[in-house]
Order: sequence, then C-alpha cells, then structure tokens
Amino acid sequence: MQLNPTILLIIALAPLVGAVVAGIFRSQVGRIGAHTVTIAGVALSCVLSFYVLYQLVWGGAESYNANLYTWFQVGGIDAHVGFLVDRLTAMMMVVVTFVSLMVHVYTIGYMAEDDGYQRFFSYIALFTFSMLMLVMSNNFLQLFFGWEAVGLVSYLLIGFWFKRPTAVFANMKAFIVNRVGDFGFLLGIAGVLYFFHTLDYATVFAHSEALSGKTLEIFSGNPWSAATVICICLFIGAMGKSAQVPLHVWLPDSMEGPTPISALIHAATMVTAGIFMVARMSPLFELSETALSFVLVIGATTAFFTGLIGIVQNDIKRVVAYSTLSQLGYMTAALGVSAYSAAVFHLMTHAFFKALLFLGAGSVIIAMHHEQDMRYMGGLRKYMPITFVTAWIGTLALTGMPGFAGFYSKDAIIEAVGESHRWGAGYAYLCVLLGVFVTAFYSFRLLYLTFHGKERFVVDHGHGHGHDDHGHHEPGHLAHDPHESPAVVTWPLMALAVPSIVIGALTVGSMLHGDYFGSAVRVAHEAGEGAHGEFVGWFQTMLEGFVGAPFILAFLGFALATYIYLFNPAIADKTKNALYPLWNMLDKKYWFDPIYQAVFARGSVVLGRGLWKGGDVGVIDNVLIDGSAAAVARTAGVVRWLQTGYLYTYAFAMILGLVFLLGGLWWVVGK
Amino acid sequence: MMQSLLSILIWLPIAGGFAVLALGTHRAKEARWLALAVAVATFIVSIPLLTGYDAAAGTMQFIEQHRWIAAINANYHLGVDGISVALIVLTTFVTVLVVLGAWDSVHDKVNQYLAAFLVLEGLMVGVFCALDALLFYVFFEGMLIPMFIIIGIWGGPRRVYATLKFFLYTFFGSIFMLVGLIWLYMQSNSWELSQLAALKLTLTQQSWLFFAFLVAFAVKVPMWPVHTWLPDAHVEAPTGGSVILAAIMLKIGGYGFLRFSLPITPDASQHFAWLLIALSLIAVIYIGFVALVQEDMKKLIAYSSVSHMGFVTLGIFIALALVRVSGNKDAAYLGVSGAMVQMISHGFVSGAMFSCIGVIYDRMHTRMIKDYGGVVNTMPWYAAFVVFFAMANCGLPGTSGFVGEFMVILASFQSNFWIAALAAFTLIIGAAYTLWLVKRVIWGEVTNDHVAKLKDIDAREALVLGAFAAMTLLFGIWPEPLTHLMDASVKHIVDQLLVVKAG
Amino acid sequence: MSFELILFYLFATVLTVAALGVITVKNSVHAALLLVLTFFTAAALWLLLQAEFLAIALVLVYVGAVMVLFLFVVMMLDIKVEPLREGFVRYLPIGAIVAVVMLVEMLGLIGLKTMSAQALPADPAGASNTAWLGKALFTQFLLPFEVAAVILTVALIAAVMLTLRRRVGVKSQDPAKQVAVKASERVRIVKMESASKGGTP
Amino acid sequence: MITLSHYIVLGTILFCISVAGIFINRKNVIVLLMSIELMLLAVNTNFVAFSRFLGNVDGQVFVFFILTVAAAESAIGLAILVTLFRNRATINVGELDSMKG
Amino acid sequence: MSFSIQDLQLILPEAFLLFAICAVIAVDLVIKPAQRDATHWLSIGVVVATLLLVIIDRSADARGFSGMFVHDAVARLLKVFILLVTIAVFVYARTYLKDRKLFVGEFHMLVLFAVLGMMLLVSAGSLVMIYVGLELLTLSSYALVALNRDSPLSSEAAMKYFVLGALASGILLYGMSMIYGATGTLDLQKIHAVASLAAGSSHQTLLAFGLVFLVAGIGFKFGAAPFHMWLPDVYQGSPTAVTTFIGSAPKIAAFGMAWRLLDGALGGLHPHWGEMLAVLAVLSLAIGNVVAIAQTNLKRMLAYSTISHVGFLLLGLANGTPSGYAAAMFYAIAYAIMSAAAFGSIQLLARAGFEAEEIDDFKGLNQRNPWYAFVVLLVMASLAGIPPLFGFFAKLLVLKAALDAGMLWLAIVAIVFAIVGAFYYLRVIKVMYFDPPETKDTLALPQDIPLRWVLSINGAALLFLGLFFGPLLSWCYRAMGAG
Repeated sequence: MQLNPTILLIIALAPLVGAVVAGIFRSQVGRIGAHTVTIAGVALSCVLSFYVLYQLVWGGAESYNANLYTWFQVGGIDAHVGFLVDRLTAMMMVVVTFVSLMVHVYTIGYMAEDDGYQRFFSYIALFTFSMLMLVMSNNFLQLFFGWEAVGLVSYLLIGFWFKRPTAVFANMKAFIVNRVGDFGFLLGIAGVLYFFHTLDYATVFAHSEALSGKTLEIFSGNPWSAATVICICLFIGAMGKSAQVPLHVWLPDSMEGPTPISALIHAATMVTAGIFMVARMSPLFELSETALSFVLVIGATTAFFTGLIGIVQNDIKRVVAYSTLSQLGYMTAALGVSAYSAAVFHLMTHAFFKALLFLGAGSVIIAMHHEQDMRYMGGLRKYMPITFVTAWIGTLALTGMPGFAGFYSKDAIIEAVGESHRWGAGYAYLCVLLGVFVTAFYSFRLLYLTFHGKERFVVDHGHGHGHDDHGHHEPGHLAHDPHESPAVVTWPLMALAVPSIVIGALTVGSMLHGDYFGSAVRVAHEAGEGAHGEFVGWFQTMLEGFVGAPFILAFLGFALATYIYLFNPAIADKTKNALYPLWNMLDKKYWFDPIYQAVFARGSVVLGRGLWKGGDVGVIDNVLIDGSAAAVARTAGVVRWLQTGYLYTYAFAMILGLVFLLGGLWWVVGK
Repeated sequence: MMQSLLSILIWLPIAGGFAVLALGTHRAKEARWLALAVAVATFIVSIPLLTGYDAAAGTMQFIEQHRWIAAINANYHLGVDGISVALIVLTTFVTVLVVLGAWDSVHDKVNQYLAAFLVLEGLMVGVFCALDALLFYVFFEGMLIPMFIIIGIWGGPRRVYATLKFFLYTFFGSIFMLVGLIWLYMQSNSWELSQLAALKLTLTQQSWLFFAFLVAFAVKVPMWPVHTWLPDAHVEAPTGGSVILAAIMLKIGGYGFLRFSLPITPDASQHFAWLLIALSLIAVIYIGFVALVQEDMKKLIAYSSVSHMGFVTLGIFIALALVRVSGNKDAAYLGVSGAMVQMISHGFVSGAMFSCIGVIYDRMHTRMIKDYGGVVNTMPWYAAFVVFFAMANCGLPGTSGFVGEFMVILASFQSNFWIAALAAFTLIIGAAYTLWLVKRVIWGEVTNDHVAKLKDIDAREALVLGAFAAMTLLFGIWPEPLTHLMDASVKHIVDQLLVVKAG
Repeated sequence: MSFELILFYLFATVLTVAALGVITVKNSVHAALLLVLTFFTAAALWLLLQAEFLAIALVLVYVGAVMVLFLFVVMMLDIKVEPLREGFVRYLPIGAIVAVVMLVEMLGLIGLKTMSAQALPADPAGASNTAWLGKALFTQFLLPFEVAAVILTVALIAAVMLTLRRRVGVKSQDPAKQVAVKASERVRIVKMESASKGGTP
Repeated sequence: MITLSHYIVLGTILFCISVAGIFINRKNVIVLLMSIELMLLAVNTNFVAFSRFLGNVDGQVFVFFILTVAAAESAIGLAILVTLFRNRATINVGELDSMKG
Repeated sequence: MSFSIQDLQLILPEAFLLFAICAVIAVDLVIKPAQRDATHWLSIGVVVATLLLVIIDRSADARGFSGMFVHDAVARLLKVFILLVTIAVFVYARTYLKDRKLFVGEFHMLVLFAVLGMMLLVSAGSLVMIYVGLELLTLSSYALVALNRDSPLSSEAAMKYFVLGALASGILLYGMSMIYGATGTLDLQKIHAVASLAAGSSHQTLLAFGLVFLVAGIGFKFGAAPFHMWLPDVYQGSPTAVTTFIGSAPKIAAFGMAWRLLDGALGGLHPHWGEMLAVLAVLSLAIGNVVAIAQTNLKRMLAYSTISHVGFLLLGLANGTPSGYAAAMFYAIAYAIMSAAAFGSIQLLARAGFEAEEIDDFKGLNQRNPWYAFVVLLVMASLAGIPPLFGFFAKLLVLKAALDAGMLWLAIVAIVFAIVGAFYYLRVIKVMYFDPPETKDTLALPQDIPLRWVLSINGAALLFLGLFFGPLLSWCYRAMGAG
C-alpha cells in the first residue's frame, strides 16, 4: 500500500496557506481570522500526520519516496523537491504538528493583547511548514531548505518584539551562529554530491558503502577519510541548529522571543532538527568512527556543562533553555554512540515535556505580567493550580523519574553511552551521569522558587496594566493578584502533560527495542542497540529504573534542591559566596559570549575596517586610482610649463626635435 | 516581426528614449507615461523571446545578419542563446521597474532621466545579443555615456568624482579589450564571435588576449582589486542608476567572460584559472568583511554586490578547472549554470535592495545607517520587503539568492575542498553584514523624529518591490525553468572549452 | 687651386663672417646691413655657379625690397635695442653647441664624398641662363607660377588688412559728398525761444 | 676645382648659423626673421648648386619661387610685426607670454 | 611640356575658385559694410559651387601641368571634405564675427585663398607645388590669425605662428633641396622612381637626410610634438572663427601633403619615416593628452587635444600601407569634422563681449539648452573616442593600422593616453550637465538659424557617421587602393 501523495502535500502546505493568509491579509482577516486559519491549517496537518503514522505503523503502508518536481537539472546533476515519509519522518511529523497545534492554541491566550497577533500566527504557521519540509524531505537540498527556513522563522520570532534591543540582538546572533553551522552543513552536502553525484537520500544511503575507503585531501599530502570529512561537516550543521557547544550561545538568548516559540521552536522541534538530521544520515555516520566520537564528545560536553549553567540562572525561561541545551546534549551523545533510536526517542519525549515546561513557564509569566525573574516569584501554586501540576509533571519527566516519558529515553541514552567503547565514551558517560544530578537540581530549584515558598512579589493595584509593557515596571511589583491562565493556555498544558507521562511507556517498546524505525536508521554494528535483547516491557524497565545509578543521582539532586530551596534558602547565598569563582564562571556562562563578542564580532569589524580603510581606500583608491590620477594631473601641471609662452622656446623645441631626429637617423644609418 | 525581434528590442527603447527626450524638460508627466509605455512595450516584446526560444537546442537563435561596414568586414549580427535570453529579459524587466521606481523620486529633468535609461536599456540588450565583436564593443562602450550622465546629474554630493571614476575605470578596462579584438580581427579578418572562437592561437597569444579581456570584464564585474569604482558609483547614483548598475551592468562582465574569454582563449583561461579563482574568493571574503563595516547603506549593498559577483567568476572559472583538469563535465555545467543563475538572481536581489534603499532615501534623504532605526514601526510593509530581500541577499534557500551560490559551492567542492569552504564562508559573513544592516535600520525603537514621520510604501513602490520579490521567490523555489533555459547553451560553452586551441 | 676656387673661398668666408655678424651684432640696423652683405656675397657665389638670373634677382628682391622693408620697420618702430640683447652671452654657448652638433650631424649624413666626386657638367643653359630659366618657368612651371601670383595677392590683401587703418577722429573730406550736397542740407533753421522771461540771475 | 661639396658645406654652415641665430637672439624678433632669411639663403644656395651640378633647371626655378614667396612672407610678417607693436608697444618676444601653459 | 586644355579641365574647380575669389573681392569692394552679408553668402555659394564641381567631376585620374597637378581619388576625397568643413566654418563664423566687428570681407577672401591653397596642396604633383600650395595656405592663415588686429592676443599669436611657420618652411625647404639634390627632380612621381632605385646607395642616406627635414616640416603643419608649440597659442589667440578654420580643414590638407610627400615621393624610405612618425606620434599623444588636463581654457584644451589626435593620425600614417593611409585619412576627416563642431559650439555660446572659451563658461548648458548640450556631448564623446560615435571608429581603424604594422606597444601607449584623454573631454560634459549655470544669466543663444542648423547637423553627423561610416571608409580605402 502506498501513501497518498496528496495527503502529504496537504500536510506540508496547509500551514503555509494559513501563514500566507494570516501574514499578507492580516488586516483583512483580523485577529480571529488569523488564528482560525492557521490553527485550521495546522490542525489539518496534525490530523493527517496522525493518519500517516497510523498507516505506516498499523496500516501496513510502505515508506513513501517520490519527487514532486525538479528543482534544477544541470547536466547529469539534478535536484528535486520531494517527500520521503517513513516511520522516522512520520514520528517527527506527528511531534511537530502536535506540539505546534498546542502552541497555536496556547498562543491565543498568551498573545491576546499583543499588536503583532496576526504576524505571530503567520510566523508559527510558517515555521510549521518549514519544519515539515525539513523532516519530510527526501533529499539534501530540501533538507537544507527547511533547515534554513526554520532558521529564518526562528530569526523572525526571536526578534518578534523588535523594539527590544536585546531581542534584535539575539535574533541576529541566533541566525549568524546558525549560519556557522550551516557553513559546515553546506560543505557536507557538497561533499555528498561530490562522492555520490546525487542529493537524493535513497541513492546516497543505498550506496553509502561506496564512501568507505574514499579519501579527501584536505591538507596536501594528508588524506582524510571522506566519510569523516562529510560527517563532521554535516554535524557542524547539527551543532548550530541543535545548539551544541561551542555553537550553543544563541539558544539562551533566543528566549527573548515570546514563550510559545521558545516552546515550539527552541525546545520541541527546531533545535532537534540536528538530531533528526544525524539520525537520518546514520548510514553515513556509521562509516566514520572518528566522526561519531566527535559527535559523542560534543554531545556529552553540552549535556553536562550547559546543565550546570542552569543552576545559577534566575530567569525562569533561561533555566528551561539551559535545560534544553543539556537535553540536546544527551540526544547528541546518543547519536555519538550510534544509539540513533534512543536519540530520536528522547527527542520525541523531550518535545512533549519540554514544550510543556515552556508553556508552563509562559503561563507563569502571564500571571506575573511578564516578569520572568524567579527571585520575584514564589508560592504561585495556590494561584494557578493547573500550571503548578503540569509543571510538576514536566519536571518529573525531565528529570527522568521512572515511569515518566523522560525516564525511558534518558535511561536508554545513559545506558547506551555506558556500554559504548567508542573513543571518548568514558568521558561522555561521566558527563551524562553527572548531568542527571544537575538536571534534577536545577529543575526542582525552578519548581520551588516558582510555586513554593513565600511570595516574593508585591501586588500594587495602582500600577498600570499592560502585558506589552515589557521591562518597564518595577521588579516584583504586580498590578493585581496573579491568577490562573485562561483555558486556551491551560488546555494545551494539560494536553501536553498527558504524553509527558505516558508516551515513553507507550512507545519505548517499539521505538527503542522494536523495529519501529526499520531501515530509516542504520547501525553498522550493534553498539547502540545493546539493550535490544533484554527488553522486558515498560513496567519492568520502570521498576529497574528505581535502582539504577541515574535515578539515585536524580534523587540526590532532588533532595539537595528540596533542602536548599524549600527549607533553607539562606544556604543558597552562602554556597554562592563560598564557591564564588565557580559560581561566577557559571553565571558568566564560561565567558563564551564575551569571548565570541571580542574575537569574532569585534575582530570581524576591526578586520573589515582594516581591509576597507587600509586596502580599499588606502591602497587601491588612494594610491593606485586617485594616486595615478593625481600623478597624471601633477605631471600635467609640470609639463604644461614647457609651453612657456615664449616664442624662442617654441623655436628651440622645433630645432631640438630636428637635432634629435637627425641623431636618430645617424644612429640608424650608422648601424 | 520574429525575424527582427532582437532589433526591435534594441532600437525600440532607444527610439523611445529619444522620443522622451524630445518632450522637453517641462512635460514631466507625459515623459513618465511615455517612458513607461516604451519600457512595458519592450518588456512585452521580449516575452516572445522566452516563449519562442528553443531551449533544447542551445544554439544561437533569432539570428539577424546584415552587412554593416563592408570595408572592415563588420556585420550587424544578432542572435541569442539561452544565456542571452535570460539576461535580456532580465534587462527589459528591470527597466520597467526602474521607470516605475523613478515616478515620484525624480523631479529634475525627468525626460532626460528616463531617456537615459531607455537608451541604456537598448544598449544593454544590444550587448547581450551582439554576435559581432565590433558591434558588441560599440554597445559595450556606448553604455558608458548614459550611465555617466545618470550618475552625474541625478547623483549624490560626490557624484562627479564617482561618475568620473566609474567612467574612466570602465573605459580603461574596455579599451584593452579593443586592442585584443582588433588583433583578433587581423588574424581572422572577421569580427564574428564564432570565427574568433574557431581561431587557433598559441598559449602566449591567448594569454595576452586573456588579460586584455580580463581587464575589461574584471572591471565590469567587478572583481577585486578593480572594484573600487562600484561602491562610489552606487553610493552616488540615483536609485534607478544603482538598480540598473547592479542588476544588469555588472552582468555584462560575467557575460563577457562566457562569450569572449572562455571560447576565444580557453587554454589561457585554464592556465590562469587559479588566479581568477583566487580573486573571486578574495572578493567573496575580503569584500564581505569590508561590507560589514560600512556606514552607508548603499555602500554596504554595493560591496555585497561585489562579494556576490565573486560567485559568478568563481563558478565560471571553477568550471574551467573542472572540465580541463578532471574532465568532470557535470560539475563544470553546474559551475557555469550556477554563475548564470547567480547573475540573474543578483539582478533581482540587488536591484531590489537598491530599490529598498531608494524608498527610504526618497523620504529621509540620507543613506547613513545611523540616521535610521526602528523603521519597522512606521513602515511595516516596507520592513517586510527589506527583511525578505535581506534574506535573499544572504542566500536563504527558497530565494533565488541561494540557488546560484549553492550550485557554485557544490561545483567548487568537486574541484577543491578549500575553495568550497572559502566560498561557503559567504554564508556567515553575508548573513553578518546583511542582518546587521537590517538590525540597525529596521528593528529597534524609533530612533528619531524623522523615522517617526515616515510613511509606509505606497502602491507603486509596493508594485516595484513586489515584482522583484515575486521573481526572487519564484526562482528560489523553482529554478528549473531558468536552468533549463540556459542548460543547453551552458553545455555548449563548456564543451567548447574542451577543445585545446593552442597549437 | 683655381682662381674660381679662390674666389669661392673668399666669398664663402665673407658670407660666413657676415652671417655670423647678423646673428651677433647688437644693433638691428647693423644686422640688417650685414645681411645685405651676406646676400651680396651669396649672389656672387651664385654667379660662380652661372646662375646669373637668380643672383641678380636675389640682389633685387632681397636687397632692394625685403631688406629695405626690414630697415623700414626697424626704424619706424624705433625699437629699443638694449633689452633685446639680454641674455645674449648666456645663450651663446647653447646656441653654439646646438649649431655645432647639428653641423656635425648634417655633414655626417650628407655623404660629401660622393658629391665631391661629381664633375661639374657643362653649362646646361647653353646660351642664356635667363632664357633657360624662363622657358622652364612658363611651360613646365606654369601652374606654380600662377600660384605664386596668387600668393603675392594674398600678401597684398593681408598687409593692407593688417596695417591700414582709418583713424578715429581724423577729419577727412569726401569730395563726392561735398559735390552732391543740397541747399537744404547746408543751412538748418533753428527756432529758439526769445530771451527767458524770468531773466538769468 | 669647386665641387658640389663646397657649396653644400657652405649651405650647411649657413643653416647652422641661422639655427644658432635663433638660439642666441631669443628676444629680438627682427633678428629672428633675419636668421630665417639666412636659412632660406642656405636652402637657395643648395638648390642653385644642385641645379648647376645636375644640369637641371628645376632647382633654379624653385629658388625663383622661394624668393617670390619669401618676399610675400616678409610683407605679411612685417605687417604682423607692426600690428603687434601697435598693440603691445614692443616687439620684444621675451615679453610675449600672455598665452602659455 | 606646354599645357593643354585638358589641364584646365583637371583644374576646373581650382580655377573656378580662383576666379570666384576675384569676384568676391570685387563685390566686397563695392558694397557697404552693412551689406557684408552679401560677401558672406557669396563666399558660401562659391564654396558650394566648388564642391559641386569637385563632386560632379568624374574624369579619370590624371596628371596635368607637366605633372604639377595630380588629379586622383585621394585629392578629390580630401577636397570634398575640405570644402564641406569650410562651409561649416563660414556659417559658424557669421554671428561671432559680427558681434566683434570683425565681419570683414578679408576674412572670407583669406579663407577662400587658404582653401585654394589646400586644394592645390592635396593635388600637388611636385615639390614646388607643395611649397607654393602650402605657402598660400599658411600666409592666409597668418593673416587670419591676426584678423583681430586690436587684440594683443591675436597679434601675439600671429607673431608666434608667423616666425615658427617661417622657420618650419625653411626646414621643409632644406629637406626639399636635399631630395632634389639626391634625385635631380622635383616631380614626386620621379622622385619616387629614383628613390626606389636608390635603395642602399649613398643617395639613400642623402634622401633620408632630407627626409628628416621634411618630416619636421610635416610635423609642424600637423602640430605634432615637438613641433606643436605654436598650436595652443594660436588656437587660443585667434578669434574663434579663425581657430575653427585652422583647426579643421588644414588637418585634412596636411594629411594630403604628408601622404604625397611620404608615400608619393619617398615611399621607399618608409622604414625611416615610419619610425620617425612613430616617435612623433608617441610624443604628441603624451604631451597632448597630459597637458590638456591642466587647461581651463577650452580652446587651449582643444588645441592640446588636437596634438593628441595628430598623434593618433600619425600612427595610421606610420603604418605605411594603403590601409594605414586610408585609416589616417579617415582619421583626419573625422577629426576635422569633430573639431569644426567643437569650435562651432564655442561660437554658438559666445556673445559680444563674452568669448565662451573657458570650460566653465559651459556650466549648466544642459539647463539652458538641452539640445546643444547634447550636441556638445556628442562632440566631446566623439573626440574621446566612445562608440558608436565617429571618433571611435577613427581610432579603431588607426589602432588596427598600428597593430598591422606590428606597433603593439605604440597602440598600447595610444590607448593609455586615450584614457587620460577621456578625462578632459568628460570634464566638459561634466560642467555642462552636472554643474549649475554659474550666473543666472540665461541669455538666449544667438538666433542665427543657419548656425544652429549646421551645428546640429554637424553634431548629428558624428553619430550618423559613427553608425554608418562604411561608405566613407570604403571611399577612403578605394581612394588609397587598399583592399
């Protein structure tokens, strides 16, 4: 049985239609029209995505792979736009459209009073389209298209509140850092074309073995394995998009955007594109141990060190953002040990609970009138019970509490890393284990600071009301009591809370241990699927989880956070002072930003100015161009005075000319 | 009419230009409408070129041949292949937009302004379809005077310096080509490009010729280090002048490489391909950094033009390296096609960028970035266009700006990893300078009263920008029609390269 | 050494010295007179070449007309001599060097040896140099002869145009007008008011 | 025996004297003109000598024309000189530099 | 030996012109100053009639008056353009001269005499004809330069021109005497025969020696460096009407003379004079173009531009083949036409008490009168050698000739200086188009309809002849007997 291409086309295009209508005819359709049309589009996509998934998994449909139209054809090289829909894709489609739909609905409440309401809906619908193009692509070109398109939407959304200087700085930063990744990605694609003469996945993966043994002379006389070069290049792309160290710097800043997009783009979907891509490219990555080790080390580093930063953050969204970074690190580490399915599995579970956490944080922010600093929160549980409960669910999922969604995926990753013998696996294992502790610590810190303890804000009824009035009010002063968010906000929370609990248990069997992905993910040797044969059911796995090292570490983190933030808040400051250098390092985020700012940003400007003033203006213009013009003019100014105005000079010139000609003749004749 | 379609395309705008000129300086309104009518008519006439051209053949079509100057064997010989067709239609299309764009922004000597553009249009079309080297040269040089006038009369404060620099620079370049052409004529007793291409030349002879052509075309493209006229010319030129300059005139350099350098001096081209590749990469990177620090919007876009045109030359000469060294024909096609697509796309994108700057320049009369900020608050639609074109400018997939760069980078990789890597650096630096510009101009709070008073674009401006945007998007999403149009011709050119001419 | 050769050397010496004098003396009048001497000796040398007509024409045209014109102008314009000779000594060496260089070059190039070998043919004019010349002039050289006449006309027109001027303010009589005058034009009757009533103060 | 060389050398010397005259008499236009007359005399001597030694009348006829034209030339030249003197009250060519550069 | 009636037929245009000049003189004597227009139109009529006589003359090539007068295609071609340009010169001059009270009969007579001299010069078949033709031209020119006898500049220019011209005549004559001595004849054809035979002999050295002087004389007539120095002063000092004349037609005549002497008589010595001309060409290109940049006076600038154009012309001539001559001839004609238009436009702008000869006087012309600004634009662009204008193709052919002769480096020098040259022509365009008028003085241009029309035609011709120079070029080629 074949999938119906029309359905696939509708899935991809329905959000685009919504985006175009809401964006271009924004004044005609109005607010209601804008959210109606986009939600309708995304909902349609979502439903159809579920249908496609159903068909693939239970309906016995084969993977779909066909071209829609030819993008270009030059000589023997052609590029197409087309869809490859297999189970991996279908899963991604479901995640993307579902989370997106939730975010759409949530946005109705969250952005209710924003001027850019239609614009926002247009953007997120456009994002959904872009993300679908990315995941549904059957070739590298379209992948890159979606890749960059989501980057564009991310850029637009981070800078959504374009009046904020920080927002417009953050969006530029995000785009450019992503571009650094894309730089590698594009080279990787070029390498693929070079070795396979095609950009189609199917052909490339079918012949991927052809790559082994091929070399590429990057530095003369020093051939590199082609697979390594290509895979590292491709992975650099993933590093940008999935915010891996050292290209992670944009993601925390991206929290300048409205919360729904933090949930949608910067937690659930876009940032996982890198993970998805590497999983998709598994046939290639499997050819290079070196590349995989590289992936592993990067991922593990990200997982642990960015998690640490989360501990010292006070901005609620930033904590969640660093948590996202850390979790992305987990996924990447999984990729690095060839546990692609574990990575994708975590990707999926993470999508749900991280979206939940972000939306929850957003809900809190709405209640706090766009105050994001946790130091001015506290005790919110009684004001907003639904948010409170869902936040707890999300946190438990995130920390990998056995039974919750995150547990299955994270545990699988840790296990896989632990069992790997790849270069760097030892270091990685340490990182991911410690990461569990860190995760638990900052997650519960967030919960306690936000929902528990004393209220650290003052309700000041005399203060003007305005959601858009960002940053203009005194910290910790509210115009009226915080209250639970409207239904359009809480419903998505609840809708996301459900999968955050159950999705892991439901799918762990098929995705991680079964044959869910089929040929979509290819593993050369069984390193990543060590747990394959031991799977004994989700419940058994859950029980075993309670005695595993990860749980113990998570529990320690929970306990520590509980002690400090619930019972003895003073100790936090004391510790901070005691460990000031460490705290400072984390607070400054290892100084990545200032270093990048100084070296790359300032360096580029200085270099550019030098080339401009020194090279273009100084040498080429002043010396060569204007200089030669001036030289001619000076010569003219001098030579003109040969024309003295005196008759005898003129006569001399003639006679000297004659003498000269005679001399010349004599010389010629004399020869 | 089909037999003399090309002649009509050349002479209709020129005659129209003189008609507009004859209206006199005081009948501005009539001049505008007449010019628009002529430009639109020319555009419409150019449509049959697209539809009637047999892309599969890739040969010269719509041939017109008449004796011109019998005494020196010069012919009025016109004809187009896929490459020319694309560039000619680009020309007629952009001219319409330029005439529209000048509607409200030019008030001084309107008839002369429009006439200059129409004459220029005719000459540019002539350049793209001349098959006789002398005829080509006549059109090639003839463009200088209208452009000189355009920049000089309607330009900015330093217009005289800029226009003289523009003129002398290009004149300097082209006149060496003239010597080369004369020499070729003496060898073959013909100005026919096909005959010149068939001439057997030694490597030394080819090298001399190659450099003679190189100077001419490198200045036009412009390549580093002979690019410094461009920023000045762009900055001082009126909006329409910048648009035409960027959208079309620069293409003539790339076109010249394809029509002259490669077919006539293939061996020398190959011999010096490394040099051209190096210069192209310098253009991409060095100029990228220079663009980053510009304080003048137009200058920034001008430098970005230089940087983008680096891809054109890179694509062309990488193809040489590929086809000659490794025999990798497919990649060579890709390189040349990429160069061509880049040319067309750059026509739309840079034209649009300059139009965008023109729009706010008309309102604020300053091009300095620091005078702006938060334009999006008062001109949301305008900001949307700017962001869109900015994205196209930094080569976002889905816009035409991506396609050419993508193809060239793919082709470069086939030759050498590092060339591809350096070329791909444009992804970063291009995004950096473009987005920084957008950040400072478009985003943020309204910075001053002038910005606060800005009015959003009107229907006419929206039409112009929309037309550019439509083309940018179309060829971004579906470049196949464009590549198909040129494919056979590109193959023809590349296949010619395989013939070693040096005895 | 034949008598003719002695004569040649004599005249040639005088000619050279006189020519040197022309360019070196301070007074323009003296220079002109020395130039006359130059022409005379040149005429004598031409006579040695049996070019009688030209020798006489030289004297007539140059000495009789051109030099007189020169002198006339020199004296008429009453030119101060002194400033005209400034820098004379300073430029003498340069002049001499250039002249000598030129002389060397010219003599080196002319190839005198072949010329000295050339024998003097019998006088081709036969009877009369003048007739010989005249015949050629009016047959073969008719056209240039006519053109020469035109040249003289041009010189005439030009000289008149440049120098003839009707001075402003000079009263001159036009006899034709005087004759053609009518009675009515001779007397003009002017009506005048009688002596002013108010009287002059 | 007088040979052609005698006359040609004489002509050459005369020519060079006139050149020297031009160099030395840089200010006195009258003497400049006289120098040019000397040059013409050298030319004429050449012509006459060649004519005599070639036994060909053309040279002497040419001299005739040169004499005629030189006379006309002098007339015009002196007329110009007179005009100049009227305008500038000098014939010192050292003062005639209102046009230069 | 004696002349026949056929001789008169050959010389009919010249003879007609001579008699007509006499008629003009007579008419001018009897009319009142106020009726001077009669002289003017009569003179134009005379030139037109002469032109017609030249054009309708279809008789075969022949030599008349014992070989003194050559009637051939080259002569006819050159005469046609000499006369054509002269018509323009007359038309341009009228208002200008009237405004300056210089509208005298002598102007017309002298110009006509000069034209006669040029016609004889280009038809000369003997050294003596060259000499008398040349003198007829130059003597008239001396007087014309001094036409404004109350102007110190005018008489200073005339003085310089006269002294240097006389010196040049002397040099030229010296050369002729040597040629005569070496060949024993004054007839160009016979000289050619003897000179070709004399190859390698000591005669050849003597010929080459004479040649040097001839080249110097020719160089002076053209205004080639280093014999160019009279030219700027004379162009500047003369009344513009006169400058127009001596800046245009005589270049054509000078070409004729150079061709007759160098190719017609001394073709065998091409290796010698080719090199000499090349040297002069380079010097002229360098000095002309470079010094022109520093000029502020338009007439003077055009004078230097003339020098540079002469450099180009000599490049063609130096080639020494029929196609090279044809190119040079084409160039001379092109230059004469461009130059006439350039000076004509100065006269268009000039008014009583205002010479319009500073470049700045052209400021804002485009605002005052776009059409004439456009005409001047065409002229300047043509002089700069920008296609598709006439001047470009002239340069093209000359460059081709230079390359033909293997003078690649000369060609490159030429184009390098052409770039320098483009600068100062552009400056004129710049002031016309880009600068505002210096004063609010928007005085109308003179209502001299013939002037306006002829100038317009002259300007348009540069464009037209640029696009369709084929017939003229073929004519040149045919006349020169080149392929």
